[in-house]
Amino acid sequence: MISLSQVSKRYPGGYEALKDISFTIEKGEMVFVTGHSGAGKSTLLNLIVAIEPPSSGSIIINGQNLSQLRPAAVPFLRRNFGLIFQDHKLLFDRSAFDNVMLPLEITGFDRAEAAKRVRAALDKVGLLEREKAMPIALSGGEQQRLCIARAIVHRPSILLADEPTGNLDSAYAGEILEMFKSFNQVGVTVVIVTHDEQLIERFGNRTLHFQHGRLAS
Amino acid sequence: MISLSQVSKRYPGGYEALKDISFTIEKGEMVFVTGHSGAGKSTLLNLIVAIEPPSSGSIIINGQNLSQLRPAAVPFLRRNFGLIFQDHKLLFDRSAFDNVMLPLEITGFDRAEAAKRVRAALDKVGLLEREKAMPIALSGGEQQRLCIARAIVHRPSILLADEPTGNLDSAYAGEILEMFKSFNQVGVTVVIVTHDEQLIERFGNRTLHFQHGRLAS
Amino acid sequence: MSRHWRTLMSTLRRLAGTPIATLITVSVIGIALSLPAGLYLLLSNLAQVSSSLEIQPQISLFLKLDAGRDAQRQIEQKLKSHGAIRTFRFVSREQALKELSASNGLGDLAAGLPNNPLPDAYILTAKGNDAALLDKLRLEVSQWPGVESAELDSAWARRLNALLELGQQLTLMLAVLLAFGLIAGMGNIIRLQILTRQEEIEVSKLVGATNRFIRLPFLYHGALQGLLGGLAAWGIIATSTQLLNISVTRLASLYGSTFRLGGLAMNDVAMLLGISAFLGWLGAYLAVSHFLRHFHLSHH
Amino acid sequence: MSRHWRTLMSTLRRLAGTPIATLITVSVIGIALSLPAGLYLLLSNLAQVSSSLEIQPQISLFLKLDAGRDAQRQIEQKLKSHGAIRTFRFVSREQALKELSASNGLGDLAAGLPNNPLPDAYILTAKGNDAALLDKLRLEVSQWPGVESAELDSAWARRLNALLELGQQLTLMLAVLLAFGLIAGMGNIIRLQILTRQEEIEVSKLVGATNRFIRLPFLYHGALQGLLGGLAAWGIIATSTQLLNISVTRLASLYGSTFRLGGLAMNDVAMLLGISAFLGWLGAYLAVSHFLRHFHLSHH
Ligand SMILES: Nc1ncnc2c1ncn2[C@@H]1O[C@H](COP(=O)(O)OP(=O)(O)OP(=O)(O)O)[C@@H](O)[C@H]1O
Ligand SMILES: Nc1ncnc2c1ncn2[C@@H]1O[C@H](COP(=O)(O)OP(=O)(O)OP(=O)(O)O)[C@@H](O)[C@H]1O
Ligand SMILES: [Mg+2]
Ligand SMILES: [Mg+2]
Repeated sequence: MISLSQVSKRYPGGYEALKDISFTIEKGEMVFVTGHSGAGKSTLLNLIVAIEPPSSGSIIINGQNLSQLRPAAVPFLRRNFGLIFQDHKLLFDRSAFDNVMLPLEITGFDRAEAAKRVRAALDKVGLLEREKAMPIALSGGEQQRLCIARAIVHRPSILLADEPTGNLDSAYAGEILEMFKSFNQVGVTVVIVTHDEQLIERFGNRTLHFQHGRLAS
Repeated sequence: MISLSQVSKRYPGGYEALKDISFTIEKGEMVFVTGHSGAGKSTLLNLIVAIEPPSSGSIIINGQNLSQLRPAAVPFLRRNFGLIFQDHKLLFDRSAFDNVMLPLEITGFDRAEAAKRVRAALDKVGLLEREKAMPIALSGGEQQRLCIARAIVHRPSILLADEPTGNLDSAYAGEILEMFKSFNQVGVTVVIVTHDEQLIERFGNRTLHFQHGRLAS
Repeated sequence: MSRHWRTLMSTLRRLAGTPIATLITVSVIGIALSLPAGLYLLLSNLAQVSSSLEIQPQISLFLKLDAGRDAQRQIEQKLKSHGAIRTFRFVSREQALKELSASNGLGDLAAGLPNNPLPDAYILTAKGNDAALLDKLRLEVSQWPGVESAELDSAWARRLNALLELGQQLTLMLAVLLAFGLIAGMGNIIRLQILTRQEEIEVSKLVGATNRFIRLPFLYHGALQGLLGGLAAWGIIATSTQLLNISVTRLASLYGSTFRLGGLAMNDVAMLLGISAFLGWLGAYLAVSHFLRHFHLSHH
Repeated sequence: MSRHWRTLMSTLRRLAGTPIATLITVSVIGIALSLPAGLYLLLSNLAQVSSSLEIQPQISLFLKLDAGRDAQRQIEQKLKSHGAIRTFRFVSREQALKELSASNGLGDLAAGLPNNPLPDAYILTAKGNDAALLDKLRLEVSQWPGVESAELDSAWARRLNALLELGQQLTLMLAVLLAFGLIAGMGNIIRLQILTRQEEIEVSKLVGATNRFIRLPFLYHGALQGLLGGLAAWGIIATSTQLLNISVTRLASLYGSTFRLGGLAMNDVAMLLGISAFLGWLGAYLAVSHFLRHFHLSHH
């Protein structure tokens, strides 16, 4: 499903954020990624969703080798993913509802059906009564939850979450992770970047631990 | 130093984010603020730095009643604060160095002296070698640390931090909080919003706990 | 289809949501458009005026003072049947004296003269404008019996040509300047509008939007903005024509004419609106495509 | 002071960092500026031409055919000492015949005439343009001994006036349109530039920047942009003048004149640059102030 072999990433400045990374995440697996600040966790996710190209090595997603992908095919690759960003990346000029609608809009989804799905996603993260609110009127944690709703609304086959609970109290963090687990149980591949050791211990899934760009075993 | 009496905040939509809040933080105190997502923690900080006006009640900072402050005096009030925002608020079109320089620039600080201070602040958060990097080239945790450097560079008398360690692993989080404590020991008033119960236990300072806009005792 | 409809609606809402900014942008585009369109209108009005004037070089054919009725009738016959002559007009000696005194502000010259010194004359225009041909014609007719001399008023023709050339050059210069200014200005406005919506583009790309999808709202925005600018230009031109007509009719009446400036015809208006919408669309297309080519998700 | 210097430098760097965008913006401003400035130049050239022409109404004073040398000398004496007459010019009957035939393309009329039918004449211009006054003067001189008649060529004057009025109206219309377009366009460009730097304003306010501080870089940006636009306008006008002069000198030579269009004088250029920099500054000031008044940190 997600397979990296001997992947390195050197940024234009010369800094090598990832060094010789190889691993495979099977379809339907749930994996944690940890590591200190600057270890290369977000870089890894950027490579997987083709935001950045690797400097060397090959990345295979759902059997497609990213380096052989035409630029025009990249959008369709991305529609397989549900992405939760470390910095939310919400649009501040449209309502919570419209933010969550975006991934359905770009695929030309039927409008009425889409609205139902958006409300279901907002309900899952506890923001149904805030659907008309603009993101600026949401608290930090609410914004993070909105970002989660947007990532799951189009029922992606792979969920990539970068610090999804960084701004959430432990009660909410637990709830959100339970939700991810339930997705995983219906076949979604889930990759969660976090520095919350407690959560990892509690769920006990496979963990990829990064240290200065290398995968520690 | 910071004194609120019977403060309420109702947002334009009609939602009451803070209800009848009264407390005083003395000069040189260090206080934690906790509460669930949406409890009103960030709203509280916004009121203190005059980003939002309260709907009722009075706020007194360093002996100045905010409701009696002329608009032209607000910038000078803000220079007393060091602010760490939940969403960083870095400027992506200038280097890490220039981001940290900003608070000194607006006061017309001597250039050479300012550069020294900026480097000292960057060193404190472990980003001295990244001074020329643009924020986009920094990891989430590095951005958070850059925001901390910007908040302390002008040696404010009050430090207000909104989830300063949300994106940091526990080792870094501990370091940053030790740093805040050392500021506090030289007389700086420190207010830290966090949902990390472990940290609060470890430091054992006074804690203001919010629940649905009310101060729980 | 429904996506197009929704995009159109949301673009309209976006324009209506910032009415002052929209008004300013639209009037800037309108002014920029109204200059070349107004120039075109003015030129087509001028062309109408000048086609009603004799702008062709003329040959003046002077008869001998003692040429009789017979000689004159023969000459007229020859003129009628001559293949190279387009029109001719007889000017009697009495008429010539009257025209002379009228056109020179010399008062009633005729009354003060003992006897009329001017000869009878024919004023000819030729088929074609070629200088060599005209000179050949002049020589030929000057040798007909009863003809004293034939003159080609080529000085006047050369002056008119030089003047027209100057006018054309000025027009061309203005048109080039304005066309460049218009395209650059529209592109610039849309470029800046894209910059203010950069995040929208970024997030859309992240969730899997194609370039087509991202481009659509900007194309609608550009085309709509252009169309509104075209409407503004129409309004500006219509108003200006009304205002100018006050002076023009006064001027025309001094020449005993009822001429007045014509407005834009309906198909001209359709063309103006079409061109302005297209220019807006094109500016948007160029600006978005340039942006998308140079925009990378990782480094802004 | 050092803050101003640094702001200037960073503004220059910002402009140089996006060379194509800067070039486009500057040329748009330059084109917009060059139109009124070019119009001004054209008008001042026209004024120079027309002041070298007799645009004042003239009175033609025809002497009796039998008026002797004495009568003529007396009339000349009276003209010299008359308080209401600005200039006068003697046209002998021979000269008049020559001018007539030349100006009408009638060939050497004089040679073909048995004897000259035209009288001697004086051409007068009066002090002042008032129609009633002119008519009074005409009546007075027509009654002097030796004078056959005096004619006022008022038709020509009225036509010229109507034409000039039309030109002025057109000019005014253009100037108003362009001035509005220029200010709105500059304000619009700066408004959009502010929107792209909204975060910078927000963060600056959060760390305690005053409005003065926030405004400064935008003012420099606007003024610098305006100045560059002014330089572009200067270039456009200089080039156009060069190009137009090719036709103009040809036209002038047909009239036996060595006239050519003058360029902008140094103080005109200084004025142009000053005005353009000021307009840029003003547009920036208005746009930033409007933005700051309506910008709240809490709701974007
Ligand atoms: N565009 C870039 N150009 C240069 N260096 C970069 C760029 N992006 C990231 N880096 C550097 O690469 C390293 C890894 O970054 P990354 O964002 O992957 O860290 P991370 O593991 O996600 O850390 P965090 O937990 O703080 O988010 C960091 O040192 C960062 O400064
Ligand atoms: N501008 C606004 N308009 C309307 N409602 C708002 C606005 N800002 C915040 N709120 C609401 O007020 C409540 C308190 O928000 P606040 O940002 O203070 O929460 P918080 O305690 O900081 O939460 P978190 O830990 O998630 O950051 C939330 O329910 C939020 O949706
Ligand atoms: Mg990261
Ligand atoms: Mg908050």
